[in-house]
Amino acid sequence: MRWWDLQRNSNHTTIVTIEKVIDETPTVRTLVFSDSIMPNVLPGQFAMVWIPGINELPMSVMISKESGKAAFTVRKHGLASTGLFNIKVGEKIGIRGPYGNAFDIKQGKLLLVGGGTGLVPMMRLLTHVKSTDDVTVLIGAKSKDEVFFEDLANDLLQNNPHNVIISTDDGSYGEKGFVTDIVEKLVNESHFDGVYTCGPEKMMYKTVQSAHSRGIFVQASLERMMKCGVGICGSCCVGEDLACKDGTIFDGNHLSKNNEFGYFHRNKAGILEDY
Amino acid sequence: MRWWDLQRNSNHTTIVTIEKVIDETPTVRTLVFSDSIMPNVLPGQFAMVWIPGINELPMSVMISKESGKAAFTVRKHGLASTGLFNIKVGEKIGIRGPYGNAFDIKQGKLLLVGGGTGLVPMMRLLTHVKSTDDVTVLIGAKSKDEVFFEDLANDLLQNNPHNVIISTDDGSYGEKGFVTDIVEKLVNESHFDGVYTCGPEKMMYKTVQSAHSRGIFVQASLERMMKCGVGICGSCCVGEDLACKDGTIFDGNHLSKNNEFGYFHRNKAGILEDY
Amino acid sequence: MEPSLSTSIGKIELNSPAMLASGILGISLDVFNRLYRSGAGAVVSKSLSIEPWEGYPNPTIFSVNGGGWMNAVGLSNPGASNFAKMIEHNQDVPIIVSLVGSIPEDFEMMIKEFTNCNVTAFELNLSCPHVAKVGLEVGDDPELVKKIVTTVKNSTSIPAIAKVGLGTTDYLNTVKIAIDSGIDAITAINTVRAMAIDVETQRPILSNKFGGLSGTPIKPIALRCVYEIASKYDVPIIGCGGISTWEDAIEFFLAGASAIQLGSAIGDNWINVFDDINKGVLQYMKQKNYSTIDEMVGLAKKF
Amino acid sequence: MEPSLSTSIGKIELNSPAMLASGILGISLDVFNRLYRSGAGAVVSKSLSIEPWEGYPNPTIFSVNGGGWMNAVGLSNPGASNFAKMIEHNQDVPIIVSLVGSIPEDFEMMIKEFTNCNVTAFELNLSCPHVAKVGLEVGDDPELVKKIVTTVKNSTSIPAIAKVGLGTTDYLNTVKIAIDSGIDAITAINTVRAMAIDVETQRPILSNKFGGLSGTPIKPIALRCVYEIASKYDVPIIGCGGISTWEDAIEFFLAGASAIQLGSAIGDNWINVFDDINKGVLQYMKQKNYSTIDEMVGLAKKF
Ligand SMILES: Cc1cc2nc3c(=O)[nH]c(=O)nc-3n(C[C@H](O)[C@H](O)[C@H](O)COP(=O)(O)OP(=O)(O)OC[C@H]3O[C@@H](n4cnc5c(N)ncnc54)[C@H](O)[C@@H]3O)c2cc1C
Ligand SMILES: Cc1cc2nc3c(=O)[nH]c(=O)nc-3n(C[C@H](O)[C@H](O)[C@H](O)COP(=O)(O)OP(=O)(O)OC[C@H]3O[C@@H](n4cnc5c(N)ncnc54)[C@H](O)[C@@H]3O)c2cc1C
Ligand SMILES: Cc1cc2nc3c(=O)[nH]c(=O)nc-3n(C[C@H](O)[C@H](O)[C@H](O)COP(=O)(O)O)c2cc1C
Ligand SMILES: Cc1cc2nc3c(=O)[nH]c(=O)nc-3n(C[C@H](O)[C@H](O)[C@H](O)COP(=O)(O)O)c2cc1C
Ligand code: FES
Ligand code: FES
Repeated sequence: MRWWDLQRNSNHTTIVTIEKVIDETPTVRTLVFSDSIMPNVLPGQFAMVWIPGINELPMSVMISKESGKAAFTVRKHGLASTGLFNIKVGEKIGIRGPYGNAFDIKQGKLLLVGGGTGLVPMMRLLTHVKSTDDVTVLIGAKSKDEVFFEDLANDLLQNNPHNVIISTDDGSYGEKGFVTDIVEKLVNESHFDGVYTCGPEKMMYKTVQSAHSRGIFVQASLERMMKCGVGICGSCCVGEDLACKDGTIFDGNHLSKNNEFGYFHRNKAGILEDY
Repeated sequence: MRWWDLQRNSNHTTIVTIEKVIDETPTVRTLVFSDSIMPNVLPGQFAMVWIPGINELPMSVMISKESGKAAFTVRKHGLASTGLFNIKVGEKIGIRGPYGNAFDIKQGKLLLVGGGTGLVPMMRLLTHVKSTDDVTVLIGAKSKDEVFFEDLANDLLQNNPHNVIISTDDGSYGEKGFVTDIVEKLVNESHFDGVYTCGPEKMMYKTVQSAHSRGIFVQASLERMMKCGVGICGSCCVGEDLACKDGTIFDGNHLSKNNEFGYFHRNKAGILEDY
Repeated sequence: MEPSLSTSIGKIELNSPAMLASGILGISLDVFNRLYRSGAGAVVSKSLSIEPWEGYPNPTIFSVNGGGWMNAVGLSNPGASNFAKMIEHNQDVPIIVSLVGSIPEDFEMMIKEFTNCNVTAFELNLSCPHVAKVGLEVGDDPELVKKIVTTVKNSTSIPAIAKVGLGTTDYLNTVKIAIDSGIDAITAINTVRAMAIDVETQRPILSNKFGGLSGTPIKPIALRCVYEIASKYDVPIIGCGGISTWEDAIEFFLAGASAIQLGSAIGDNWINVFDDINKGVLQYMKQKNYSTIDEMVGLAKKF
Repeated sequence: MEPSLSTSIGKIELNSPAMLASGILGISLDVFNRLYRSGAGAVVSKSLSIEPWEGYPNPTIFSVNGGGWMNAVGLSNPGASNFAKMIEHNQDVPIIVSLVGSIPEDFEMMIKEFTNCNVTAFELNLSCPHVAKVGLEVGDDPELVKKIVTTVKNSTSIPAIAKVGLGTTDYLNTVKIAIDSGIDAITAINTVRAMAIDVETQRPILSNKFGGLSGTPIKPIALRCVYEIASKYDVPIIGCGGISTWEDAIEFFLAGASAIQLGSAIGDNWINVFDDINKGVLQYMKQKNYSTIDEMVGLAKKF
């Protein structure tokens, strides 16, 4: 009897084939694949994604409209993410996971704040809200051509009282200004039962501050350098927490006591660097 | 997830403590112990028994009257079996298994032919007969003080039509003569639906011949040098069969085509020797 | 076209790449025939010595919690001459005769015994991790390896394979010396020296205390050895160590092995493992469009 | 009387025998504190070099089908001086600082960085199986081992531990040289050089191709090393390799280890593994009537 005959070893790479590539913006693509496990991960969970010959990266697991499928939505950035960005239909990548905990989804009036590919876990979160929830989605981007998932968010919320707000730094689309200013405004104006955020750390930091200081339940999904994804290598530590294992999702209460959140992260050598 | 957390690894030694020692004859003892698996093995199955510091031997798993307990009935012979024979109450031995296949128990008129510790699997077989079965047990021994399990057999069969026959080579108890002569007589006199035998190979060989030549279903449990018990080392081979894995129980049909059964066995070096 | 499972390890040609490893079920011709019918490309005998050996007292084999097997059988074997007599009438089965000895003359003498036998190859066991004076003590001695291989090559025209393992010297050096002395192929690897202690009785479980670890735990180690040998030398390789599925077999081909040996997998999955692996390999070959095993051998080396 | 979990490894005194192995979660003081609170007797840092190292690109770690982990992190670390700064304010945690280098002067320089730190011991990593020029290439060079240990012992009064592993020479020889050069204790063993190939893409999975195998597969190998060292030399030993349960811990004590290190078990069972092992060991000690760990150390050697 061998246990790996009974179930897939989630810490060993499984190869999947990219079946569809969707251009979201000039620098962001969604790669769709079939798999038995990834379509059903919890909102907030991620996978380690192997781009053979290039690198292996943590990626939030994106939803797909087709059942039995999941996706990754990647922004091309450095060598590794550009490698993934360039994967073509029919090519293979490796995946392991899912890893990390999930958002604790409250009921009532919810606020989701996402920036860039931080929107990925937000989209999956939207598939878990109750139809009675009143959901505000706040999408931040630098400029108009970096906005994506607006239609998807509206689509997923079609049966809910909802509001999808876009803000761009340069005002080329939606509201002008930093997304965190809008967060501050929103939480000032009305009570939220839950605030969820994923994106650039400074954005998350301010969002958590705005909500937590008002006693609103808030959760952020942290991004850190991740090598193993399973709590072995230590590269993802944030204070005494390991982002991959204790998180990636932490609530405001916990984060407010963490001295590194919002200020420091560690580089590939493990050296603390300012954000 | 580790599979050995889920179930006991039957190929790894588990330590048990001897709780009771029963003297069956001056050279045969039954050692009783508690265990979660051994009390429920199938009739014919054996265990590898580790006598720490001495050796590890194949032993048929003996029944115990107490639930949750099993036993080994050992005849002191060479170093290893004498080591086991000398184990005292409170001392520990290691067991792994159960190994081997089980008797295919027919219904109707059954004949069990056992010699020496070959009676052990016969006793467990008796616990599996239907109350409508008419069971004859034939116990062979050299002399009176080597007879054991007679009372036990009668006891186990108290609700069956039954007959327990003892034969001793020297006639000091029961019928005088070789057990195989009585077998020949019995199968001549009446029809049996199944014949089962375990004991000295010459005895089994003749018993199988007597029954098989008359078209009677017959099974014998073969003893061979066993080192691994699991089909790795090859030391237990009988022709193309591995006694530990394909057997120990074979039926007359199969055995009648085997050129080694009844004539040869292999010693510890693997050399064929005459019986 | 149907892909073919046949493979050549240098001059050795087999119908299937999966053979029985030495020491597993390897003492009887009837069993060899059965394994051959079950899909084994060849069978390697138990390692034979000049005199019969009883081996160590039991316990000699058990499975390790967490995977794999531990053994210290102590090279029990009927002796070369008894074994040779037994396989005299072998016609069908490709038998590879494994030999142990401590001096070149041992090997020479034993090879003579097989003059009238149908033997596919000799495998020189230079790597048993738990028997003194033969096995690793030999493999770890470069001069001795050289002499043994030279003697063997001078004694017979039948191909000779050196079986290496992890000892106290660099096994790659042993491989090099064997190649330089004319060896035809390398089998890598033998079991890895290991131990288990029973916490209840507080004593080593094996009667010999130390034994060899085999099965799934050593697969990644064996695979790297095959890859290292294939990357460094141009010699046919037989991969051995923890192989139990067709994926494992493919990994070893990709690393550079032209054939594989199965030992512990038989304890885990019994002898249908040959057929299972053959079927899986064929399926893979179809899917990847290979017609011969050879096309796959060493493909992972380019990375 | 309640048995005590405290143990001494030569001059090193710990409250619990189970420590964190090097390279596991070992880069942040906050995490060290957390592990200490979870029951670790000490934490060993990631192996530090003079300069910060980024390590190899991913994939660097994955689990092997069949058990255990494979890694080729490439000794990524923030560098000795950054690390020293980080632990300057350490008060509570027994920290063992692991060091890698290729010449004696490397170690001397790094040790100086820790002058103002509360360091329990230095562990010299002579055995990383997948980084050239440091690790095993050092451990396999007897002259270098001698010079490094001598230099370290001359540089500091803090105890020094040599971490050995299976390389291309006899690790027992490395142990002997380390002892003769004044080492205070031995950690055995590091990961075992290994490899995995993905059959779909036909390439080695680790970016570095070769890596180190850790976890349950190597436990029987590590245990025999501890037993071999304990049988041959009179030196305090820290057992490491595949330990994940209290039974494993006891096996290592019986074989001759005074303490143990846990690495892969944290990947398998997370950090409560320290507490689980401590509790199990205590339970065993009660049942067998031991009051100290020391009473168990090496008991299996008498067989
Ligand atoms: C839990 C998690 C989920 C993520 N989900 C997504 C997603 O859905 N889509 C997406 O595009 N990106 C996602 N990322 C970020 C992604 O993993 C990469 O960090 C990013 O794509 C840049 O990688 P690069 O190597 O191309 O850039 P590089 O130029 O090599 O590095 C740029 C910076 O990216 C960060 N980085 C690089 N490698 C890693 C790594 N292995 N782990 C974490 N950070 C790293 C470092 O801060 C580095 O300085 C996620 C990260 C985490 C931790
Ligand atoms: C499946 C099976 C069930 C058995 N059940 C019982 C039982 O219930 N009670 C009992 O007393 N005996 C049983 N035996 C026999 C027992 O295993 C020993 O063979 C016997 O006790 C003599 O062992 P020894 O080592 O003391 O004698 P030795 O003097 O060492 O050997 C005497 C002969 O016993 C045989 N023998 C020794 N070791 C082994 C071994 N490891 N495997 C098989 N045969 C061996 C050999 O033929 C040997 O020549 C069984 C054997 C087998 C194969
Ligand atoms: C019980 C047993 C006995 C073995 N005897 C021998 C032997 O006699 N000669 C030899 O070269 N290898 C011997 N080996 C080693 C195997 O041939 C093989 O190299 C090793 O088990 C690794 O392969 P595996 O993981 O498939 O078992 C033996 C292995 C086992 C488990
Ligand atoms: C991801 C990872 C990184 C490691 N890094 C180091 C290291 O930097 N220095 C070192 O001496 N050992 C290192 N090791 C080896 C471990 O300390 C330990 O010796 C080995 O993993 C065996 O123990 P285990 O089976 O409990 O994991 C590392 C192991 C792993 C899995
Ligand atoms: S990524 Fe390795 S511990 Fe989190
Ligand atoms: S006892 Fe080993 S194969 Fe049967």
